[in-house]
Amino acid sequence: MLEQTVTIVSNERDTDQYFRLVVRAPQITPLIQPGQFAHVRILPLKDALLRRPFSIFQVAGDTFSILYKNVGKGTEVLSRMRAGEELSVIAPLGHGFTVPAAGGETPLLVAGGYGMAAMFLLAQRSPQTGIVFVGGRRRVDILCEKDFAAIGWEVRVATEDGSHGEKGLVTQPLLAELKRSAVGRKLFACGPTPMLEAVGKIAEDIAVACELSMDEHMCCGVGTCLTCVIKVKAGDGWEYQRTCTEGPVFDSRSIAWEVAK
Amino acid sequence: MLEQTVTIVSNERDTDQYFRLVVRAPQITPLIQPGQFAHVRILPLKDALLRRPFSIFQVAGDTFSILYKNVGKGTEVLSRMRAGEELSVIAPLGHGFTVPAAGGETPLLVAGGYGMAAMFLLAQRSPQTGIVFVGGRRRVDILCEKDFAAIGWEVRVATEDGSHGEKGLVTQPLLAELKRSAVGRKLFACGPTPMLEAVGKIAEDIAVACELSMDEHMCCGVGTCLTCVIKVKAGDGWEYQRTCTEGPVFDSRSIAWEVAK
Amino acid sequence: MNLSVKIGKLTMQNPVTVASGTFGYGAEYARLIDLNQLGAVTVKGIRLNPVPGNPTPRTAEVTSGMLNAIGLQGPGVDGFIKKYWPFLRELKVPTIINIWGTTVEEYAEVARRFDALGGVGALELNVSCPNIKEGGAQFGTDPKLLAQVVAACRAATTLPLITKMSPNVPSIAPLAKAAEDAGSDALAVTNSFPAMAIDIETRRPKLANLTGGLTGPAIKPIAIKLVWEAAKAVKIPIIGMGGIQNAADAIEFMMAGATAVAVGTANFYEPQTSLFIIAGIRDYMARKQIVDVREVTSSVRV
Amino acid sequence: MNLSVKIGKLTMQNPVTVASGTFGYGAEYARLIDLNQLGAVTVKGIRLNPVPGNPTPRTAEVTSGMLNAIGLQGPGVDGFIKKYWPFLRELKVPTIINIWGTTVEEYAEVARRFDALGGVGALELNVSCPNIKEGGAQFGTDPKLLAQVVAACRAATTLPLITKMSPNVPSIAPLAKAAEDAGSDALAVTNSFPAMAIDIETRRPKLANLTGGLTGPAIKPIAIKLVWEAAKAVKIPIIGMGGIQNAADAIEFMMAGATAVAVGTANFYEPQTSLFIIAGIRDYMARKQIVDVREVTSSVRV
Ligand SMILES: Cc1cc2nc3c(=O)[nH]c(=O)nc-3n(C[C@H](O)[C@H](O)[C@H](O)COP(=O)(O)OP(=O)(O)OC[C@H]3O[C@@H](n4cnc5c(N)ncnc54)[C@H](O)[C@@H]3O)c2cc1C
Ligand SMILES: Cc1cc2nc3c(=O)[nH]c(=O)nc-3n(C[C@H](O)[C@H](O)[C@H](O)COP(=O)(O)OP(=O)(O)OC[C@H]3O[C@@H](n4cnc5c(N)ncnc54)[C@H](O)[C@@H]3O)c2cc1C
Ligand SMILES: Cc1cc2nc3c(=O)[nH]c(=O)nc-3n(C[C@H](O)[C@H](O)[C@H](O)COP(=O)(O)O)c2cc1C
Ligand SMILES: Cc1cc2nc3c(=O)[nH]c(=O)nc-3n(C[C@H](O)[C@H](O)[C@H](O)COP(=O)(O)O)c2cc1C
Ligand code: FES
Ligand code: FES
Repeated sequence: MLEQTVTIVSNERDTDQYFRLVVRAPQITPLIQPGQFAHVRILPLKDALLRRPFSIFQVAGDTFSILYKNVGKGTEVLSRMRAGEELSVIAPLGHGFTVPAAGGETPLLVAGGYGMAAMFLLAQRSPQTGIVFVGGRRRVDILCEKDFAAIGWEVRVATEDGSHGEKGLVTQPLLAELKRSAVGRKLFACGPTPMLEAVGKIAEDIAVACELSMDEHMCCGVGTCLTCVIKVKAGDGWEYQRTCTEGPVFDSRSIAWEVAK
Repeated sequence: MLEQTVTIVSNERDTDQYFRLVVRAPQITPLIQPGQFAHVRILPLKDALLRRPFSIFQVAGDTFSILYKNVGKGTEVLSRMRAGEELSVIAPLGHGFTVPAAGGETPLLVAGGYGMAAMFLLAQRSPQTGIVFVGGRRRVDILCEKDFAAIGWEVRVATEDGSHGEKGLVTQPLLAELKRSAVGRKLFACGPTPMLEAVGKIAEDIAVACELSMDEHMCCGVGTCLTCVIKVKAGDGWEYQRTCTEGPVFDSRSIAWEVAK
Repeated sequence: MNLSVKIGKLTMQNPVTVASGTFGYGAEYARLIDLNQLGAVTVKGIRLNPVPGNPTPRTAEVTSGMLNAIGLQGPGVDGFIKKYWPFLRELKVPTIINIWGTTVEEYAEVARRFDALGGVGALELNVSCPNIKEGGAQFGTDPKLLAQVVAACRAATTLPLITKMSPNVPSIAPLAKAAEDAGSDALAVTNSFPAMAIDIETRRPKLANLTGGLTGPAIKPIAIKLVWEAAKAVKIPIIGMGGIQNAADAIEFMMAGATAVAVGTANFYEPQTSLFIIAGIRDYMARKQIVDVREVTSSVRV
Repeated sequence: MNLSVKIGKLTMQNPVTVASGTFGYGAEYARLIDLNQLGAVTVKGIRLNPVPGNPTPRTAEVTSGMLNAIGLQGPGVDGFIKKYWPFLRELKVPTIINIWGTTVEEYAEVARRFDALGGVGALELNVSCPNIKEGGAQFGTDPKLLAQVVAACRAATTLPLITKMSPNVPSIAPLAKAAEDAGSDALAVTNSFPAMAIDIETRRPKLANLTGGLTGPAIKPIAIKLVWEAAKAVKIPIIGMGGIQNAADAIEFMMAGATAVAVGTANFYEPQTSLFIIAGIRDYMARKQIVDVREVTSSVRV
């Protein structure tokens, strides 16, 4: 974990409201593990003080990138920044995914929307290829198909409006695949919380291992403020754990979904 | 008085920390009188809400300019703005100088620092040329010599460090000139308050007419907030009048310097 | 689509007015915006006699806000009626007159004078100006004194009475209740917050008065909470204010419990703010299929 | 150049600490800054037993600030001693432990436990948390209750006691005086301000707890005024806080009356803030030829 002022190498529109931002950060890149995130201070942002967390998408040489969706004040300003401008980042942060061991389980990745960003490094560093199931509302919400294909992964798409791939939720093709064969497979998921809960439920039902990357609002990003807590099973009950520190990736069985409501 | 979003035509360094900013404002330019000001909202300014007042320096076609010194938060951000970017202005504002009548008094202008900016239009629109006395701490604080020369005015310079013109305060050459001849002459001054008081005192001693443009902190710029008041003689005593509305230009005899302390 | 709201017997064509002291006496902004589009015009605080106000500097800019210690400069009742009333009287929208005094009797006397004037929309009792010692702030923090002021004004006029609350109390509920019980038709929540800024180069306070009132977007979350608490405590309508910059801010105040809102500091940097807000409220209602703006009031889901 | 200051018998090598609840238990930031350069480390509030805290969302961003309703999540005294104290004990700089309770007895018991622990720098009594009903806020607004809490802790420990004041009072002077008279060695001014934000799309409050505390640059001018008033009322030192972002802010608090300052919300967006401030205070002193930082305290010229 380092705090650094980094320079934007490029910041380009991917599809629709999604953008890819590349920054040069030679001291940070060697430290990055799949599933970790960067906490970004968007310096030209007016009146809004807090950093914004983004999964680290790709690492290339001394640069890393994020893939973000323009959803609000900060990402709007970010989307208008140009090469050469500066950001402050604290990275890499959080507890990431367990990279599958060589010859171990076959990874099945499940992603919704910008959740794809958190999965790429995991796919890239996994010794064996697997399948990535990706869902979204419309065609434009399906990101990175080419990136995954380029590293030899199979991509299965589901969209709610049926404009691309199977029509419906991403859990459908996932469930179908697991019914075919669950043995020796492990799930890794990142996306909206309802999707994560559905994936966790499937994993439990089918008794397959599963890691979930949780998306909670964050403030400090480093464990001091206790903003980002989720309910995690502990003893007979539950305790709050920090998404930014103990997470964002949790074993799906550890999450106390029942009391979380 | 209009509120408009205007586009920057140019914004260039003059000397040292002084900049000339030109904006296109076709509806505003025809309304401008010498000594009036523009109330500028520097849109990229962070956390700082208020507008900044600047004298209108020059008018050319459908553009007008200001000549400003980088002294703080707002002017710093302003100095980094570029052609094509936008500002919001409310202009023209305030009660300006009385333009001398043809064949009337000969204007003697007295300016300190960016006070020169408030004087140019008056010189340009005056039917007879006169002398402009300009003072500053150092050579770089002496602005617009060429602009006044170009319209046929004589410029007499005084600097406190003697690096340009006479060494000392601007009131010295002014007083010398008035001792030579005060008849048929009228003073117009803009600059730091102590200078204005000194000029007002000279005008009173020598019994010559004098208009002063006062520099007070402003908030609304249009007369609603009562921030910018100065003490003006009224009956046997004084009353507060608004620099942005009854001023910035006041008859020097009306100012209640004694009670102002 | 209905945008009109009632503050006591005063009908406003829409829920947006301006905050006292940030809009002069109306005429100053008439060249920049069409005043007749407002819900009401609220004027700078007036007491019986003329008031010179505080020495300068009277305002200072701070992060996302400003401090002011104008000291309630004003022309007094007669001066106001002579200089400003002829213009205001001709407007199609009502005028809310903000009044104050140093004694209960003075409040009542000012109320009586404006009652006699005729044509006034409502009176707003400023019992919470932080900037002058005798400026009524003590009336705003003590429920008994507050009740006295309100009751005295109530006896002096049939005009709608709006009591402008002080933010500077551990709990606003008892004061809100005291104002309601004493006959106030509405509350205005909130006035500025006592604050201070020091220039570290000169070591001088940035205001000649040493301290002043903080206003602007910085105070909005505190003001929202005060409106919410006041709305739970009383049945009379509330005019919400404190840092409103846009329609979203105005709607947030209404959801918290305000029936109408007032735009203050934002007028100084963007004189058109109140008109933008009226348009923005319409857009929001259209988008959310709300037909009556009164449905927005207190609609926060807790 | 002397930068050291005393808070009761606690010596700080420079006047800059961090605000409770914004710096975890120290260790979290140790990878980003050198903790040993601080004047002291102040930890998150601790009561006798573990506290789960409030449901999420617990924080929300607002203009130039944030709201929080963490609900004082914490490990309790034993948990703290086991998990965090071994790290803190090894630091070269003192630890200030922020404590709270729901009864006078609990405050005293927690104070006793930390007294017995040995090696603690000072105790800060949080009598002003706005985010939990029994969170001590009522102790912070009533001079009699405040005096009881302080006196009970005073009897329980010889450690320096810092009373953390509530901002939510018409006048801070009587409370400051009550804390001083009951044996507090210092005051911390100020805690967060009760506030609220509503999401107008969902109509839900932005915090699960409905309301929370406003902190950050937005509150600075109010905090400066509170420090100034408290400093006039008492002789004991004050730790000033509320929106400090840079050295100029810190110096402004000191001029208003603070002996030391604490950096809070700014840690979240710029973890190095406190170190930048220490460097900036040095620069200011050099530029102004001030040899002892204690000369800055209360140096405002009024
Ligand atoms: C571990 C983690 C990884 C993430 N990775 C990505 C990613 O790879 N790509 C991507 O596009 N987004 C990602 N997000 C979500 C991203 O942080 C938010 O979209 C972003 O903070 C929105 O900021 P804003 O200013 O545009 O929105 P606003 O709504 O204006 O933000 C207001 C506040 O809410 C917070 N906030 C709003 N939405 C979220 C959210 N979904 N999660 C957390 N905080 C939020 C902001 O940080 C800010 O404090 C991730 C979130 C987390 C927690
Ligand atoms: C009628 C009038 C005409 C002016 N004409 C010019 C001009 O032609 N050229 C020029 O360079 N300057 C002029 N000034 C001064 C100019 O307004 C200030 O230099 C400017 O406001 C500083 O803003 P800042 O954000 O850089 O400084 P900051 O110190 O960061 O500003 C903080 C606050 O103080 C106010 N402020 C600071 N200095 C002054 C000042 N001297 N007068 C009024 N308000 C101030 C700012 O407006 C702002 O609200 C004029 C002022 C007035 C009243
Ligand atoms: C410069 C200034 C002058 C004010 N004068 C008055 C006044 O005369 N009477 C009054 O009740 N409130 C006065 N106020 C308070 C405002 O009416 C309003 O309550 C406050 O500014 C909060 O709203 P805002 O944050 O939108 O500005 C004044 C505020 C400012 C900034
Ligand atoms: C997330 C958060 C948690 C806090 N927790 C505590 C706490 O446990 N005890 C306490 O006394 N103050 C707590 N505070 C208040 C701060 O210590 C400080 O008084 C306040 O934040 C004002 O300073 P700032 O504006 O610099 O943040 C907390 C503040 C924040 C933002
Ligand atoms: S975001 Fe602060 S603890 Fe996780
Ligand atoms: S600046 Fe507002 S009245 Fe002059």
